Amino acid sequence: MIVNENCTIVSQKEIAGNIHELILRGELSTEMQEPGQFVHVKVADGHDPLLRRPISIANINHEKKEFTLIYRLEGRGTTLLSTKKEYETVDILGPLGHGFPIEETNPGETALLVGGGIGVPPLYELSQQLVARGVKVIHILGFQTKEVVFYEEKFMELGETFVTTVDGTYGIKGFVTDVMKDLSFDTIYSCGPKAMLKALETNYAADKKVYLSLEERMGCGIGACFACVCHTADDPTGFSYKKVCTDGPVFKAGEVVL
Amino acid sequence: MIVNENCTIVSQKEIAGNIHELILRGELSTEMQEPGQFVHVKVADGHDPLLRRPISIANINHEKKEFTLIYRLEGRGTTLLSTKKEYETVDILGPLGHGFPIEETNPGETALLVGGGIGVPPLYELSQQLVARGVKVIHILGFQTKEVVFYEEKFMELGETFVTTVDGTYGIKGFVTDVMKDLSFDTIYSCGPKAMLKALETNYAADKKVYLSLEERMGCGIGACFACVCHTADDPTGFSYKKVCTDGPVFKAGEVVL
Amino acid sequence: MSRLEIDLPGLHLKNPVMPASGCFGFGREFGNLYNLSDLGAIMIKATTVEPRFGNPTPRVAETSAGMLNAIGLQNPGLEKVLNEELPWLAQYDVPIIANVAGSTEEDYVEVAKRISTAPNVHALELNISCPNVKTGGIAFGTIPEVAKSLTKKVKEVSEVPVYVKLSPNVTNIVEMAKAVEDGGADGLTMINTLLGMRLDLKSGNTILANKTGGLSGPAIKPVAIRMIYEVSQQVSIPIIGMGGIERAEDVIEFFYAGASAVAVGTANFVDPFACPKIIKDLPEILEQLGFDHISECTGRSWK
Amino acid sequence: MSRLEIDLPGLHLKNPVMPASGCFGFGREFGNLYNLSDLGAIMIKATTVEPRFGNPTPRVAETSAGMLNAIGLQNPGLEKVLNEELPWLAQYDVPIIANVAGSTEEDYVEVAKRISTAPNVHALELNISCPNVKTGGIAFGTIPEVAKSLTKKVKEVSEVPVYVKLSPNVTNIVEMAKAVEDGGADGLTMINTLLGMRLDLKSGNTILANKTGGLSGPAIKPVAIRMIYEVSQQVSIPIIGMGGIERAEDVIEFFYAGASAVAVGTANFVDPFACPKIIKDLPEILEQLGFDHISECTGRSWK
Ligand SMILES: Cc1cc2nc3c(=O)[nH]c(=O)nc-3n(C[C@H](O)[C@H](O)[C@H](O)COP(=O)(O)OP(=O)(O)OC[C@H]3O[C@@H](n4cnc5c(N)ncnc54)[C@H](O)[C@@H]3O)c2cc1C
Ligand SMILES: Cc1cc2nc3c(=O)[nH]c(=O)nc-3n(C[C@H](O)[C@H](O)[C@H](O)COP(=O)(O)OP(=O)(O)OC[C@H]3O[C@@H](n4cnc5c(N)ncnc54)[C@H](O)[C@@H]3O)c2cc1C
Ligand SMILES: Cc1cc2nc3c(=O)[nH]c(=O)nc-3n(C[C@H](O)[C@H](O)[C@H](O)COP(=O)(O)O)c2cc1C
Ligand SMILES: Cc1cc2nc3c(=O)[nH]c(=O)nc-3n(C[C@H](O)[C@H](O)[C@H](O)COP(=O)(O)O)c2cc1C
Ligand code: FES
Ligand code: FES
Repeated sequence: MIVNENCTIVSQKEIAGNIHELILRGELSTEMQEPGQFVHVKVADGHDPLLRRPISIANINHEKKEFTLIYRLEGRGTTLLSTKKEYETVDILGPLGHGFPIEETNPGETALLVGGGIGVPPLYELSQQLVARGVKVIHILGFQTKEVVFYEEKFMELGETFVTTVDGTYGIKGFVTDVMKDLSFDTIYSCGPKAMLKALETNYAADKKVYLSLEERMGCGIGACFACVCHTADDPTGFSYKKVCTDGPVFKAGEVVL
Repeated sequence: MIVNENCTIVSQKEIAGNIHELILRGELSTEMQEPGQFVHVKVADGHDPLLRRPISIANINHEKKEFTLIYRLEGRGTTLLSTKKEYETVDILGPLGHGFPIEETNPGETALLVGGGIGVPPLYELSQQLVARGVKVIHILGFQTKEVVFYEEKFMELGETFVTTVDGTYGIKGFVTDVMKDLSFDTIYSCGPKAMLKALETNYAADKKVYLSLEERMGCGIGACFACVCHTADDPTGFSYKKVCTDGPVFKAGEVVL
Repeated sequence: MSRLEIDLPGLHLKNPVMPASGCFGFGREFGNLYNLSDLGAIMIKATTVEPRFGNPTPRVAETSAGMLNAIGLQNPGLEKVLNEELPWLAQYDVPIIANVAGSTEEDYVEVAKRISTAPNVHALELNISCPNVKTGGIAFGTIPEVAKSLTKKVKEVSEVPVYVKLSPNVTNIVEMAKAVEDGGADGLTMINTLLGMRLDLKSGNTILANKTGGLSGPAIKPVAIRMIYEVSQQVSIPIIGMGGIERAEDVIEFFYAGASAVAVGTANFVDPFACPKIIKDLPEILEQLGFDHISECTGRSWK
Repeated sequence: MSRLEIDLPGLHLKNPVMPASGCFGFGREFGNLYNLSDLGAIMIKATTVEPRFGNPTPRVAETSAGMLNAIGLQNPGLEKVLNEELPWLAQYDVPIIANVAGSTEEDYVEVAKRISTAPNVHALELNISCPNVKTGGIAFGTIPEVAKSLTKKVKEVSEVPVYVKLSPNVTNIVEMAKAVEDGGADGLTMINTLLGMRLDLKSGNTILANKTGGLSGPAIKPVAIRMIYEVSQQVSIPIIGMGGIERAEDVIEFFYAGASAVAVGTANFVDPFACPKIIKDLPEILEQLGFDHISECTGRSWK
């Protein structure tokens, strides 16, 4: 169920260059199940800014009724959000959308989790749920540069973890796709820049089950405004469509036109 | 000189029903001289609300570089301002306008200070400056009801003080003008609702020097937009005008059309 | 009778608050959040004869106190709306106002004729003001003669009263309003969005793939109030007002300007519970302001 | 040459940023705050033949991310502007653009003829778009033929280039722009304010004594950008853009849309140092975006 709640800030800190980790407490955490779902955040009361901001759920702690958002300071919305402090509240609508299907990887199989930049956060909750299911996980986390790398150790605790940076200042120099060639796995789950998702689809969708989390500018976040639609792959110029906010943000590669 | 500065909140508290006292520290306090001047307050960064809010200077503490604003929660602007806490800053433009001429009362003479509701605050700085000059002050402070009475003791420390409430729940029941009949004084300084100012002008301007502080909706607060003009009394339908923000807010009774 | 009950041509409303067309889909998403029978009415998304995918994405962009949209009238087409969406909505005790769009007069007439026969469609809203489609749409909304003729044709075939939705992107809104009144409109809905644009600092391109989009939200409220104020004094048909409504206080302001009911658009995205909250708050505000019934507020600014 | 220097008809600008007419008086107040010679130019308050008191107060009202004003062209009249205001401004090294207003063609012609002879007036801005005066003003700004004829007449008498200030309250802004270009305008300035209104919840009355007012500020920026985008592709005279500019980034957006210089209005009230701040920030933003000169930004969205 979708709930609207003022959640309390448990902690907020900068964990990498301009990347903030925000832990919130709220009853709506009890509704969060699928990894890869997102929440819609009203960063300030009133009209500035007016619209909510979609942010993925990076971690769910049902015991403490807490959940984690990890976001990059992009524009006014995320910058304002970053100024909020412990004990203040944040207006959250969620959980929204459909996440990654963990049931598509069987216990004992290997899942490859490929994250690019600010697409990394939802993979953390996903990885935990896969591990809990008995799935072996391998992570490839791609960043621009050393300064913006985050959560490497946390992912390492869950499984093998490769970090790449575009400029080679940390980990392996290059793109996530460069690392993949030498690995064996059964499924791919990915979130990140569209170019990365397209490369995964082109190279792997034929043989593997590949699940991709998309981004699109949103109005409502709940399926009512038709802002976030994409064409389905079987009818790429026709009338059939999927909504990123409710049918996604996670789609099977080949389901929609990237 | 008019300065724009982010002033630091020294303290903020509710001193009567929906009436807040806000003490700010800033270099621009060194520019504050005349009692009855005001500052223009940007209560929040960004566009909500967009315009500044004019608030009178209620007290100046040159030693500590502090000044006091006393304001009533009216709409969005003042309500937002009231949520700001110690150590936060407030964007202040000021000091603005021309205040009460203390030199119009000679040492040894008696000044009557008549305040109505949220017109009371600037009289506090005025009273202190008059007393420092050796002027005897009498205060008549009119409020709607007991709940919103403030600063009575502070005024009592400076001179005789009458408090009236419209509903009689505190002090003398009635209007400030009812009290005035029995008092003798040389000058009147007043700030409050237009009806009160008009009554003072009608009844006393012929015999006494009467100074009135006006309110008008403002754009710029510095004399550039022509939002706050009023007709001069000698040309009530013509082209001559005064600007409340720069020529006022204090005018001699009979100078402008109320 | 409740403080909020209102009768308008074709519409008996429990309260004068309804979601605006295009901001509520066909109700399914909000149906998961609250009981749609609590609403005064529902203005469903624009329906065209054929299904439409609409414009490429990005389709929305934020602006100061507003947003731009260029959805482009995406909808599943008349058949599906008649066979799936309206029957689904029939489970609720709420009148439907069907937003009718098209590229030609014939399109409008066909949609109007058929959709007006649906049992829960109690009125039509002729969308002659959509800024986001290249043909039709806005042309019908900016030339009085064209608007009048279209209204007439639709009136001839419609089984239910016809409201015409006016575009604010005109020099003379009163002239447009009078033209559609002459054409036989039973009511007006106003305003649709203002035509706007945003550019991306880095690329220099428009943020919306469609380049221009319709500006909605609190930013446009003063324009809406002004237009309703002007029009309501010059026509004798009722107005359903919209443009930036978020709170019960805004509803009163629209009534004062001359509206007889209101629609809430963009606010549904900011707070999906906006409509029921407004409906809940209205009686108390009316009480405070001393009104026995909300209809007393209509036109108070000029009466 | 500096990154910001711009030449426009009649104007050699150190930088393309100037305060908008009516938002800066005749400069005296801001002259106390900073050196007016730092500005690209100054658009002084509308001048009419006779002095005008303007409308009754309240004359301003706040709206979401904007404000309404109904000043009503208050000004000391042509004589005083010529004999007191312009000579005072002559102490600064800054070109003046004189905003010319009136109720009849003759009024405009008279003001234009005389004010264009002042040595520091380098261009006129024909204000055919003021929404706050009952006669003249807006009529000149909404009928293409009327606007064209006025432009022609003013061009005949003016000693300096003539810019025409367009009203956004029209169905077809391109048509208006082309009409004044045909009339001989040397440039356009756009946009003036959108016509709007606010009502008081308690009294039900309009907040502005004049009832309607002009909407300015960030709220109208998307409308301004859209109109400049449309017009700049259809005329060959330069555009000075305005409407909601607050920051250097906004200036770039206006240039991308098609402007060759910009004016800052409402932002001067929010931050009296807005213009010098923008001028200071521009070079760095141009650097970041990779432009050698700001003129490279003009029309980038459609070029
Ligand atoms: C399903 C989903 C999940 C996301 N999860 C995360 C996350 O976990 N961490 C994170 O840092 N970012 C995430 N994003 C991107 C995030 O929504 C944007 O960075 C954010 O909205 C920017 O807001 P702003 O006000 O700071 O930037 P501005 O550029 O000022 O925003 C202006 C407008 O554009 C929209 N916008 C800008 N960038 C994006 C974008 N990439 N996607 C969608 N809308 C955008 C904003 O929502 C706003 O309406 C996610 C986006 C989606 C769609
Ligand atoms: C010279 C001067 C001195 C003032 N001194 C004080 C003071 O010391 N203490 C105090 O409590 N109030 C004072 N006021 C009134 C104060 O400015 C308003 O109460 C305040 O602006 C309301 O803002 P808001 O956002 O809370 O209300 P809203 O009603 O939401 O404001 C909407 C708009 O109307 C304007 N506005 C509303 N009421 C007034 C008003 N009475 N005068 C001018 N503009 C108004 C606001 O500035 C804003 O632009 C003074 C006004 C003036 C002109
Ligand atoms: C995303 C979106 C889609 C819209 N779609 C339609 C539509 O299909 N038909 C229509 O008549 N109006 C449509 N509108 C306009 C709204 O119904 C309404 O007139 C406008 O948004 C002003 O109201 P608001 O400020 O409350 O949003 C749409 C508006 C938005 C924001
Ligand atoms: C208080 C005020 C007074 C104005 N007076 C004039 C005027 O005298 N002449 C004119 O052409 N425009 C006038 N304008 C319009 C501005 O010059 C400008 O076109 C408009 O405000 C949009 O810019 P902005 O959003 O930056 O304010 C005025 C605007 C305001 C807010
Ligand atoms: S964001 Fe509104 S439908 Fe997806
Ligand atoms: S508020 Fe602008 S002139 Fe007084």
